[in-house]
Amino acid sequence: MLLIECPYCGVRPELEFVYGGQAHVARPHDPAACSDEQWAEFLYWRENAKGVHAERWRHTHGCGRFFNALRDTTRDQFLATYRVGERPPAASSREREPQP
Amino acid sequence: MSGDLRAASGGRIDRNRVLRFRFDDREYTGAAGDTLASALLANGVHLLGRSFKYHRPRGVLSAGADEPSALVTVRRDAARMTPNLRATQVELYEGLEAFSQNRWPSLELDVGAVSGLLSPFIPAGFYYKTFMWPRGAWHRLYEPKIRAAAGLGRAPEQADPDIYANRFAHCDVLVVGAGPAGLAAAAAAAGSGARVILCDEQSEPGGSLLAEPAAHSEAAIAGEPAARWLTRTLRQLTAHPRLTLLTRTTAFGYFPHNLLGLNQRLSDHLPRPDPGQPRERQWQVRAREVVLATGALERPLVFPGNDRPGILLAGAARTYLNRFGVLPGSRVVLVTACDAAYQAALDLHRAGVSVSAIVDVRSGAPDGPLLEAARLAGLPVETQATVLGTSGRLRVRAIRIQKLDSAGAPAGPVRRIRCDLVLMSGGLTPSVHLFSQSRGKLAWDESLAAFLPGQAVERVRSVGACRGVFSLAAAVSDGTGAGLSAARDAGFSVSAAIPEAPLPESAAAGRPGALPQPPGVSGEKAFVDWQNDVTARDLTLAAREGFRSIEHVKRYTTTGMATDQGKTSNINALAIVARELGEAMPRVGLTTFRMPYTPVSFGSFAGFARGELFDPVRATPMHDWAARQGAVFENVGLWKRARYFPLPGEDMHAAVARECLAVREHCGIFDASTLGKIEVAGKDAATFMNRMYVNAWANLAVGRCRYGILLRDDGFIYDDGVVARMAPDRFHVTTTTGGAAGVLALMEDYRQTEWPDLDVWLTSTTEQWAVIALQGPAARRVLEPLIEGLDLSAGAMPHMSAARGRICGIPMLLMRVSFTGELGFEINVPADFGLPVWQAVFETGQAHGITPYGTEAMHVLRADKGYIIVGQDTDGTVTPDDAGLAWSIGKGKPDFLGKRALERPALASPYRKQLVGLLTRDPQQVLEEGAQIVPGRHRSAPEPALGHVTSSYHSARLGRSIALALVGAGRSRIGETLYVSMPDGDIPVQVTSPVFYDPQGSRLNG
Amino acid sequence: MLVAIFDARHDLPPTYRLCHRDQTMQRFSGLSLLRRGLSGHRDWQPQWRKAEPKPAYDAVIVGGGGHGLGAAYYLAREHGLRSVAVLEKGWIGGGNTGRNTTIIRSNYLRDESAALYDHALKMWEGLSQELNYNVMFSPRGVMMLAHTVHDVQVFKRHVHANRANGVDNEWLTPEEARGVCPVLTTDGIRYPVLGAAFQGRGGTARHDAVAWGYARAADALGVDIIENCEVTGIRRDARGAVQALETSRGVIQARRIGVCAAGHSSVILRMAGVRLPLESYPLQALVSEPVKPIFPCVVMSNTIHAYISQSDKGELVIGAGTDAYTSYTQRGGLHISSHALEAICELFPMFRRMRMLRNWGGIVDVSPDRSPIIARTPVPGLYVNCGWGTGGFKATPGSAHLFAWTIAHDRPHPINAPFTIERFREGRLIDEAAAAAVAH
Amino acid sequence: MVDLSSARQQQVLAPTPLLKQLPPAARLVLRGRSQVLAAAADALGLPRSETPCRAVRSDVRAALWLGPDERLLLGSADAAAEMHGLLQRALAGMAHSLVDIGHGQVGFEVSGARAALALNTGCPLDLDPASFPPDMCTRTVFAKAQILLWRTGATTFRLETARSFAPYVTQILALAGRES
Repeated sequence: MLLIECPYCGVRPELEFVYGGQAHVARPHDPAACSDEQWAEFLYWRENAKGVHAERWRHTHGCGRFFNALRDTTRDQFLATYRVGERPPAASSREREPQP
Repeated sequence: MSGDLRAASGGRIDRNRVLRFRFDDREYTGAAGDTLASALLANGVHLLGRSFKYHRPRGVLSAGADEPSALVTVRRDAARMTPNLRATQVELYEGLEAFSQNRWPSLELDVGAVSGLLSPFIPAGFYYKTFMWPRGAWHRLYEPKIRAAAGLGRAPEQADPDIYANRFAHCDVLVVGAGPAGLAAAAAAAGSGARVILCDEQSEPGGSLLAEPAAHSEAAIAGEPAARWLTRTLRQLTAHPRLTLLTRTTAFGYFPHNLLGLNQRLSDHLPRPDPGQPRERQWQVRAREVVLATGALERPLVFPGNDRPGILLAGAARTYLNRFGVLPGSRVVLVTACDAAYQAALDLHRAGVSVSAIVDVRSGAPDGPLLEAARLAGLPVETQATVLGTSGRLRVRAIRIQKLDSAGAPAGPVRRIRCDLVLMSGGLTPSVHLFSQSRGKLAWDESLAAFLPGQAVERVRSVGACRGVFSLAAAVSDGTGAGLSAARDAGFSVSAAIPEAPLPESAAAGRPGALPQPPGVSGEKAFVDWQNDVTARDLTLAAREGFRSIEHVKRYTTTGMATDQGKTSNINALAIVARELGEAMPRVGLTTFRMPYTPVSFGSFAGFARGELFDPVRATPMHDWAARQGAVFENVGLWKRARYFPLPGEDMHAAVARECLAVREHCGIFDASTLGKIEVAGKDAATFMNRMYVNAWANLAVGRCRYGILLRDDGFIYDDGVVARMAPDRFHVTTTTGGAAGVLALMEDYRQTEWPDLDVWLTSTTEQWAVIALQGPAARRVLEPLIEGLDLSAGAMPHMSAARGRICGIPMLLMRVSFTGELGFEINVPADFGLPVWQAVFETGQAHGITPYGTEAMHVLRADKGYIIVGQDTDGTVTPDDAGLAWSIGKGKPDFLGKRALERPALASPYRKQLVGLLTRDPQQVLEEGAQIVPGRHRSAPEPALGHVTSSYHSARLGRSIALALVGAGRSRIGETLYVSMPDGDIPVQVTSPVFYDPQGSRLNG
Repeated sequence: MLVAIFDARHDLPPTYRLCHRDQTMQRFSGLSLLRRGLSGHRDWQPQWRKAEPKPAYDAVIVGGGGHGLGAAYYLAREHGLRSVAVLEKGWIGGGNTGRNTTIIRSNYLRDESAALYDHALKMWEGLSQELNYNVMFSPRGVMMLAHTVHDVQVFKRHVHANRANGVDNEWLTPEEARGVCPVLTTDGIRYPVLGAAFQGRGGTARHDAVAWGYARAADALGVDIIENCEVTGIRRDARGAVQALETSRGVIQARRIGVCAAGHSSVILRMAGVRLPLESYPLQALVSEPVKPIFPCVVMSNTIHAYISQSDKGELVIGAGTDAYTSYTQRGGLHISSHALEAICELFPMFRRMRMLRNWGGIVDVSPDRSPIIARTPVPGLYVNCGWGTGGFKATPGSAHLFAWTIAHDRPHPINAPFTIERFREGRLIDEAAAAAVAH
Repeated sequence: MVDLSSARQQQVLAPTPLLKQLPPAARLVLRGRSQVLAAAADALGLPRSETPCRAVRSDVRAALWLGPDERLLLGSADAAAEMHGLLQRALAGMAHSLVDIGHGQVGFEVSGARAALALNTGCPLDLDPASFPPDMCTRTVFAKAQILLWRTGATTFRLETARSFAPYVTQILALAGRES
């Protein structure tokens, strides 16, 4: 059970969160203009990064907000969490370990 | 028999509290403070069990969690049987009843021991090489025999009545292990003001200090005798209000982000536990800083015949003597590869046990204060020697030793020494289990011949023996330093100077691997893994057969895979394989340490989640009324829903038929409260709904309802439900019962992440409203007298309209909707008023034949009309057009969830499976749901089915069976005859429209 | 035991040619055990050579699990490829092959899936003899419990669909289910058991033996099994076709590369510029301490997430679910194991006093429709076998066999033809997830 | 007609020193942007606050921060209509969502020296006053239920849960309360 820092509520246990998959997979603005390949890409293709992964979480059993996180999938350590609409912090940002 | 092998005094037992207990149906006595193992040893019982594979007689090897051999079943009553407990950890209580395992007919005379005779032919992995003929015989012939021979104790056969508790906890510093280092760490951290949890697996804190003699101990901490230091430190610790000391509590797992799982055993040591209190409690502790003070385990020596009862680890013998006051033998031979074990011989000597020999197996000329003390005490020390074997059937009787020459090879005469106790020590292995579980790197230390904690990943420190700091004073200093620095790192100001961390010590390095044997002699088995009966020869065989990674060796030979998880065997196995391969030990690898440290009961993981508390039972406000009416309930998600309301003597079929007819002819009342309800509000609510649902919402008038369909962006139906527009900026959205949470989450996702600019908000009102569906031609007549301020006439309140009003004086949201095809209303009242309003409606309805109906009748009634149930008539691969619902899609909408996906080639194909009706020729024949539909009756080979039956019922109103089905290009087949394939023959069916009843909808609009 | 060891068919010589090629393999049998037992087991050969990488191979398989080793075996055995290597970054069988709960069944819903898994199941039935290695295939029956009316509908649909496809799967009443598994509790629990789908041909096998058996048999056909060899890059020629692999042990030329890297498939394929619709999740399993036989079959409950059987050694083998998030750490959360044990204790309340002995994690590569990909990739010469999610072990022989066929012919076998990457673009999903959310 | 007088007093459990059910309450969920939340606070006579996970209260009302755009407004049951009216007037013309969930949730008071310990049977949060001080409020989980937890005093918590989850939550709390 991970510890996750909600950008609104602070550090909380994973039990309060729902994982939301890869972050920054924007729904195309004009779906009708998409090819089948582009739509399939949006629906199904994911980075599945081994290493730093930008991903979405929702603090479902908390403030209810979706937010984004950078997590190292080889160690399950969070590097940063940030609000929807914000740009991911630079990859060089110092690693932070959540505190209970 | 009484405990005659008890020293006259000493130890931490209470000789005045005599406890009676039974082992294998014989009665014995022990003392308060004993373990089962110590009490049996005090009674001279060394034979405690039989080994897994060869059924060798086995005794006690250790005195703690590392015990591989002395496994017993403890029985409190028929439902409270616990197999495979280590006798070394079972605390004695009055009336304890224990049994040995894996033997028949008795422990002394075990027929299974015949497998020992076959041992030349059943080496490691033998089962991979045989039992293959004839084909299929493995499962029928060989496997049952192997399975019967395998396994240790018997699983309990009755439901466990005990309670298990759970607790989440947080602390600044968690200290695992209450030995000297852990106690010092906890005291230092608590003294700095930190919130500390200190846990230890034993019944009392003290760790290795408990094995020190209370009287004349050489052990001292800063000049203070160890026993006094322990008492004083404990007093100091228990005075700290922010320190929690947990005994009988094993830290079994180290999880990401400094979460540790602790298993606290609350009642297994009690003679008569309160059945209302938990047996165990699982703690999930989140710690800012962790200090591991988990100590070290003594390694056995690998020599022929090293497994007989009466052969113990040297440290264990000290524990039995000094902690439990037990004399484990009368003539002892100590075989050692390290200095520390000499203390065992000295202690036994002082207790009056005759020390026949100390056999030091190290090469070179060992020296040190303990060796000196042994010489001074006149104990016979044989250096540079090896052990060739032992004898004695159920108890060791003698040991054979031989000197080593300068090259380290056995040479010279063989000496046989009579004894009834052999102690051995191959050195100490630091317990790095939890550190390794935390994903910290382990570093091989050649001088210690051990893996030590290296680079940490979590916020964790190791102190004392678990990082190779064995000597008492150094371990205490190490603990103090770690406790202080942990408190500091957790944010507390630390005034005391943090002592420098001591370096690991190589004094206890010992000698991993097998003792040297004369060449060419194929003597007795030299065991590495006691419980799984893995010998040194098995390991060399595995290496010879090409298993070179230690993980392969482990899996091929099963070494280290017994219930002790290789605590005593892993390092010896690694050394033997490394030697065989000519590789350095760390090159061969180290097997991964896996959770749990010692076995943990399933019940403690399950906690209170059992029966009614396994999952929340969600009940509607009208649930108890339905129960009183004799309703049969079904589980739908977490909800309990009334499935049907049988009258006395009715089965489901009869009840459902009666309920259906009542709705069609009079009036039925149905509890629809479980449907999900979401308030979508804000000035952009209509825009939001337009983007989410396939339907057109902009043109829906206030006070009107529409059947909404929600797709996911893959184009398949996700949910459906009636949506009422309550205001220009407000929609009351209903969802399926099972889909409520998912729909809300999906909506929030798009609202927050795709369209954050929209002024729209969502609030679940599922539980705010009790929903009473009143359906049938008499519905309006039943309702009218109860309503204030609303005109229910068809003109004022047509089908698919909604209005606020009052019922029984209660504010209400009334929707005229129907899932039955009849005139119908859904009365939404605040939940607390659900039951009284329901009762009022029911009472008023008596004059109109009102009948409660359940979900089963609801399903039949909607199937009459061809209305789909999402999840039954759809399966996540059905589009609106497949379901015949293309009409619901808002024309000219630029976009909605799933719109683009519907244009993909496979989703636009005319050959897709489409929802149709099926009618059997025999009107009384009800098709089976899930049955496959095929085009022709006579088929030579299996061919792909055209589709399957999704819903099938006997329709009471139609007086015949009806079915819905998904059939390839189904709508183009209407009128055709197809076949439903059944094991006993195909059933011809006619493809029809899915609407069987009132296709014009005149009843609905009445 | 005596009877058991000295089984029939001693008549073959101790070594024999597995096929008409290359090397001889020490034959395993009761007699060979007996013979070598008398001489102290001194002359057993390594079960597979510790091969050093050669500069070039006709085909290279990346990934030394059951699927990869098996593919190499069938390439050599059935397609006559003379020069084949398997590259494994660690030790063979150390990934999901050695970490799963070994459930084998073929009662999948979709026609395509049923054909694929039943192809595998039929191969399991003769695999020990094929490989001369006892993989302990034990068709003790797999029972899938229905707890809700919806479950009943779904599983009955499976039963009917399977029968149409010639796959055995029968419906059991709760009483019949207890007859198969006497320790099962069907009533008085939060979600009573309303029935079960039962595949009698399903069962379990010994996972390590599958890897070792394929390795030994492939080795005997000349396949180089190269352990501790990590692939770090894929080289392509001017027209984009694969040319060579860069590895921790040097560059290895190969015109045909098959990737069987499970949770790491995305990582390997990305080296050739191919992206996959996969996500890798942690999956945990655990065993109890061993006890005498008490559990005769395999029981699965998808509704309350319990998967259990008893190993030949006596351990209760229990599958847990995946964690919610993608990860390559091979470990999951405590709450995931707890959830699995809650379900086990609910169905089998006598096991509450049983104790967890060992818990471990693997990395499973999950596709959007929970069906695998066994296909060519857009890169000529590069083939992939992935997306098995939580259920790949059961398919091992079939998957390996079809993958070898696909590599050898540069086109899919009819059975795996639907299992392409392109199906996700076209919307031709083989959706086992939507149908029943059946894992394992 | 029906007697509704007792409808709102239904108890799911008998009070114990640890746990008692609170009387029915007015509960409104207000969602909107900052200015809406501020205007609502003004209208209800509550201090404006955007501090996450904190409740503000007056003698008769309270506003609990549920999320950046979401407040739970509590009052006595008989003041529901009045609160609703005040807010509707104050928020007229401003985009917002105001939804009555007064019957959808049930409130409990968990109190006493063992309150935090009992809650930690199912709630994974650190309930030490340093981490969870008085006036802190948050949605969280209690075993398999979602709850809203508000520390109203040093050893007193208000726990709210959806009405159908109340028996589950209270049964587990009762079990925890019996632990010695």
